[in-house]
Amino acid sequence: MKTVVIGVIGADVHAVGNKIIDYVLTEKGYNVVNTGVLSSQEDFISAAIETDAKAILVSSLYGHGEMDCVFFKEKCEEAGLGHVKLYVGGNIVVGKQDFNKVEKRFKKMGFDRVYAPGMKIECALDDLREDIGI
Amino acid sequence: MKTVVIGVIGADVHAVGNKIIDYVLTEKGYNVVNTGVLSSQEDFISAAIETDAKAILVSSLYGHGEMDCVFFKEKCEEAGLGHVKLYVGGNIVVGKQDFNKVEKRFKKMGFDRVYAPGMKIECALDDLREDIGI
Amino acid sequence: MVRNKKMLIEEFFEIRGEILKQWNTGSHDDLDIEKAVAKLKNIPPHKNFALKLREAKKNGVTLIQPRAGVARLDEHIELLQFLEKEGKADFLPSTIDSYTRQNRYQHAQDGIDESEKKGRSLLNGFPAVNHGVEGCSKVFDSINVPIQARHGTPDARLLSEIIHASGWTSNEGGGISYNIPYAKSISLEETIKNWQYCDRLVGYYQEQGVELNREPYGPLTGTLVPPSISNTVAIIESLLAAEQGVKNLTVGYGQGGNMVQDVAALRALEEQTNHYLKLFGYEDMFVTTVLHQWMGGFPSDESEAMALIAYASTVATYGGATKMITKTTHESFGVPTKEANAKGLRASKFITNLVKDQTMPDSIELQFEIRQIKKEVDSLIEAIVREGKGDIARGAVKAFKKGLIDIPFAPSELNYGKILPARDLEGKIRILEFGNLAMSDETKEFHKAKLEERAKLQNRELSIQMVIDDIYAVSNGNLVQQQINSQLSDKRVKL
Amino acid sequence: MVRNKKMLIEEFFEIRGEILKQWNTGSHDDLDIEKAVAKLKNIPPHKNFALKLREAKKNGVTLIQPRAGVARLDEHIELLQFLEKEGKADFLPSTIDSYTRQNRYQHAQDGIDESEKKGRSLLNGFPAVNHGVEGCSKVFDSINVPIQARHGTPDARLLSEIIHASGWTSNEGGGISYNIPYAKSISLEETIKNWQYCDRLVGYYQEQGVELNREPYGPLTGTLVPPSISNTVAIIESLLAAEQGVKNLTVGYGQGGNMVQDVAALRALEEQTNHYLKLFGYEDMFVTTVLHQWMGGFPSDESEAMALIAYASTVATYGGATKMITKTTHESFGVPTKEANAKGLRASKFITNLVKDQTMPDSIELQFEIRQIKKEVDSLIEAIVREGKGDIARGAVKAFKKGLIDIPFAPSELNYGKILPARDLEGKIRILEFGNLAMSDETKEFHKAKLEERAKLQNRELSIQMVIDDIYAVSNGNLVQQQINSQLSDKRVKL
Ligand code: B12
Ligand code: B12
Repeated sequence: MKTVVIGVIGADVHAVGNKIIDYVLTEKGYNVVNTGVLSSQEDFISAAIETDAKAILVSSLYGHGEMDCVFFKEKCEEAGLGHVKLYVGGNIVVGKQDFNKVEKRFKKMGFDRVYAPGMKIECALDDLREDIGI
Repeated sequence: MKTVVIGVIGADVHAVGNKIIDYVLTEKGYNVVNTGVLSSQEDFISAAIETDAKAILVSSLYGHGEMDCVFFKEKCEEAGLGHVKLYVGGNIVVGKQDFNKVEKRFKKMGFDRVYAPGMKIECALDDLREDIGI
Repeated sequence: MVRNKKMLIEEFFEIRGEILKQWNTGSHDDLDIEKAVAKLKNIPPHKNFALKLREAKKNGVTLIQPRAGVARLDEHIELLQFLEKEGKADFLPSTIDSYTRQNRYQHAQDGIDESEKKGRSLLNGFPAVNHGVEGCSKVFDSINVPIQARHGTPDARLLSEIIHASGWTSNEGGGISYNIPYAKSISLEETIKNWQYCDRLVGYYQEQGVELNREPYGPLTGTLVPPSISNTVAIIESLLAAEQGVKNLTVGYGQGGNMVQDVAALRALEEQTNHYLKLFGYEDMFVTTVLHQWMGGFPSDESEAMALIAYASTVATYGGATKMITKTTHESFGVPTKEANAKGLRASKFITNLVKDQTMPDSIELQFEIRQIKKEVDSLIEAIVREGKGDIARGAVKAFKKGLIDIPFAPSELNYGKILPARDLEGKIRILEFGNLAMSDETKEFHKAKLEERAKLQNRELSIQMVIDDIYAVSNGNLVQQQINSQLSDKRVKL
Repeated sequence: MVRNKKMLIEEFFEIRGEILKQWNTGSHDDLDIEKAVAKLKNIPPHKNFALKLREAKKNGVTLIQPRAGVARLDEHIELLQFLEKEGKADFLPSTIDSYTRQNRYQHAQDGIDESEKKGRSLLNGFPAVNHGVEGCSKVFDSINVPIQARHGTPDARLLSEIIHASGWTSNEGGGISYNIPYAKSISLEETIKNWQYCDRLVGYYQEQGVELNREPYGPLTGTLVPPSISNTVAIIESLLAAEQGVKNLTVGYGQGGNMVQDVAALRALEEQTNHYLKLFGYEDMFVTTVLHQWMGGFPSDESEAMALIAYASTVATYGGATKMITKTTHESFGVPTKEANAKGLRASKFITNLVKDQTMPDSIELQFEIRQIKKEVDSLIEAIVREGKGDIARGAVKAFKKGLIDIPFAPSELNYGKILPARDLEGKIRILEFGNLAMSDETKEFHKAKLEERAKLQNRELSIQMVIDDIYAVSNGNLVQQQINSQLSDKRVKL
């Protein structure tokens, strides 16, 4: 059973999607470690180290994702988690922006997969299977 | 008391605006001769001749105005009505078009004043006073 | 004199021969009636209007249909496909252009040619007669939902022949509803006869085992029409259609603005249509209702227009209409683009879906309005029956002449044209001037009291100015307009 | 232990001294309380939130207010002016950014700086504390309608001081409603105390003759919240505010989706708030209601979003809300542009205007829902009072701990988090799992029966999957979701 870490980054308290992601991924056979809302980069990273996670799924709904995710990849690498897949989804920037550009920005920051607003967790299941199996 | 001819041109049966125009212009002190809906160019012209009208207010709501108004000015001139002011209003072309261009097209056809969709008859009262008095 | 009597099949075919000669497309092979029957029998149920309505009624849902039509065939097909795909239209229309509606096929042809030349549609609809069975069948083949002709044609006999033979399984119209609001001086007898023909055609198909849908046109002039008046016309036209053998009927109503009155109107319409059909002996009738989103002057602001569309959709669904005709945010400007049309559809469907599990709860107010409408309709129909000495076709002609029934703001000279409607304090449409309208004194007093209540509270006179203000009202964002200062300070200001 | 007891003025000023030191903008001259009183007294009535609400209530109209806030001062002013002019907003907000809400003023400053650098707002709201009285007064001076801070701040003491001293005449929030949905582990006692301070501030102004408006935040998590739960929180927070001297209260409710239940919730909310205020001895209270347009996940299609906005506006007006908070067609994507925001406002105002003359008629169904909500609220409040031995502040803390009151999907660890809501067949929000919720067996059976009815008719299980489907439902265009096939065929398909 593969472990994934999920959580909502920064000063973000949007809890509903997080609860659903937890439920859906568990149903699909993953070992889900949920750091909940208001999680710092450190919260994600220590959870991933402790549980030998294969992927970290960052949620950011409230718009500050761009600021909250700066250097996340670098910190993962420092912590020896360079191999862990990094996903981010929700409403990760402020406002309705051209998603292609947004995706590029986040990929440059080191995220492996970047999801547009409205892409529910169900849309990422195939990617997850492909990247880390079940 | 100045006489104006009003009517709805072509195969157009939109009657509501026409009835209101009749009422409002009469209230404002004009002698209104109303050819009603489904009026041909000839209907307008003979009414204007018979009543010595100072202006002809053509309504076209249904979109065929562009076709129905072709050579109207020329026919007026032939009938000796070159001096009569020609107005057109309503929804005079098909669809939501750039009104500046529409206005140009109709001015080129010889109309003195051209009104955009939503310009109620009340919006033309000042123009009418300026052009022919009351 | 016109009679509400089923047309003999011999007479029908005799006229048919003449009709098909009216324009060259009438000579197409597929207009062979047996061929047409065979073709219609082959249509899969999901493309048959009548059957899809039966299913929708069973499921208690409100399906949506846009208005749409352009001059050129390819562009029209593209438009319809777009509305099916992007707008998720449940039914498609072909709105017919105004020249065709007046049987001016040469004008229509000029319009097509001119449109081809300019590369944009100069006609306000689809000239189906000119495109003929050839073109109309192509339209039918290129879509996956049922299609209907929507027009306003006093004499739609050739048009009806062509569309049905092309697989179009519904036709809108009626001898009254496509005359009084759509013509100036064509006699009612003539248009009723014309539409008896169109109905007889559908009745003939029915006898051959092909069920087609017919839809009397409900909203009439679309402008402050009191529910009892449009409902009466719908019922009369239903009876006329039933006599000719039509079985599948959709009666229509144009949104008035007050939700309770609108829901009441829809309920009364369905109940009384069924009631009168039975009363007059027509069995096995299948009746559905259609709500037309606001048919009067639309607001020009697109957000406001969209809000009105959504509000109308709420009313249709709460009122249990089986179908709804949608509008667009371009309504106040001109024929909409396909994109604008699809947006109106999407907004509409969102609401019909969202509120499909709800109906307006029963209430004293609702019951009162239903009863009021029914009472008025009963009294109008009684007058028509009396005038016709039992024959509603003859009765209708006479009643219109005397103003016993009267449609506000209609262009037709055959209409008495004396009634004036206005809104009461809650925005319900009431009658200010009755002319000769066949209504009881009690009803008249009721309407008067309602309007006086408003006049008093708004501190204004009961006058034609109130009517005009009410005509402008919705496009200005109100239902019950306050007095408008006629000395406009800024002439370019939206009234 | 926290107590529902009016804060002594000495205590208040003592804390105040500390609070104003939390960030450098706290030292601004205008934060001198007497200066602030003088400034507020000079505000013309049309820019005072409390007074404009009194007038609206008298006229029976529904006024509208958007959400809006960006990082940079000039851009924020431009935004508000645009919404006033193009959106015809009756009230303006300043939605506060999330760093400020968590008192992370340094983060907020970084956000402002970064936004200046990039020339676009990187913050999701207006960092009012950082802009200080200086900036906030500038905002106030540049608009012509009342303005309110809208946030979600567990400790909004400094923020509240700054906004009121800047002429902002209303403040949203409350010790419960700005904690449980907006925080993870801050104690309820602490946030209630913080908000007693904010209320005491308003109470102090009231004593000086300045009436300000306070608005407990109604919708909580915005996601399938049963009306009785949000109404209970609103009432408790009203009582807490009243004790501190607040007189002008607006209680809020987030649209649930079923029109009858929503209207019932609004009516019950207003009646019970007044009832409990009186019962607990608070006199001369002025209470209005506010409906929040759909607070859960929005549809992404802009036409659909607009339709939802219009539907919500219909509900607010039919329900007699005095204020409505509007959404935009960008809702599902991100903070809206000013244009999108103004469009939402225009659509909203069109409807509130159009249907202002109508109210939902009384009906058995409506009365039933009102009674049901009231019964549940009574039982929740009784539990809170009992837990607090008469003190509702203490009672609330204890009741949350035990789950006697419980908010669905809340992030806070202080929330019991055991209840699960779902919709019945008509889309009314009912409760599937009660946890420890203080409701009678009779109530529980009622809810269960309603949900079982749905499960049976939809031929599915009463399970968490139903809850999840219902969470997704509205954004997919339904209210009562049918079972969704979890083996999605096309993964990119909208769920
Ligand atoms: C009501 C209505 C109808 C009713 C008319 C009933 C009747 N017999 O009167 C019915 C339902 C029958 C109808 C039929 C059709 N209609 Co129609 N109808 C409308 C609607 C919704 C309102 C018109 C109205 O009464 N407004 C209220 C009155 C008071 O305003 P008004 O008519 O605009 O007139 C005022 C001003 O325009 C101005 N004005 C008018 N003329 C002039 C002239 C001058 C000189 C000046 C200064 C001012 C002026 O002053 C008037 C008084 O204030 C409009 C769209 C809209 N505006 O929202 C479409 C509309 C006019 N109809 C349209 C069309 C296409 C049709 C149909 C072809 C097809 C159809 N959709 O069914 C048929 C045409 C039938 C025919 N042969 O003419 C189109 C025209 C498209 C275009 N121009 O691109 C419109 C714009 C709708 C649309 N967007 O598609 N319609
Ligand atoms: C409900 C809601 C709230 C509730 C949240 C209650 C709670 N504690 O959970 C309340 C009202 C409290 C709230 C507050 C705020 N909100 Co809010 N909120 C929403 C809303 C309407 C719905 C969110 C939701 O629950 N959706 C349903 C769930 C199931 O979907 P979801 O959250 O999107 O999650 C799914 C997907 O995104 C995806 N997903 C999520 N993360 C990830 C990660 C990966 C890797 C993958 C693959 C997928 C994935 O899968 C999830 C499950 O299917 C959205 C707008 C919308 N979507 O319609 C705004 C929205 C998210 N909020 C917004 C904002 C700005 C705020 C506030 C700052 C200000 C305000 N408007 O009041 C505060 C922020 C408080 C804070 N500090 O975080 C903005 C964000 C703006 C932006 N990004 O530009 C939004 C987009 C609204 C808007 N357009 O302005 N909000």
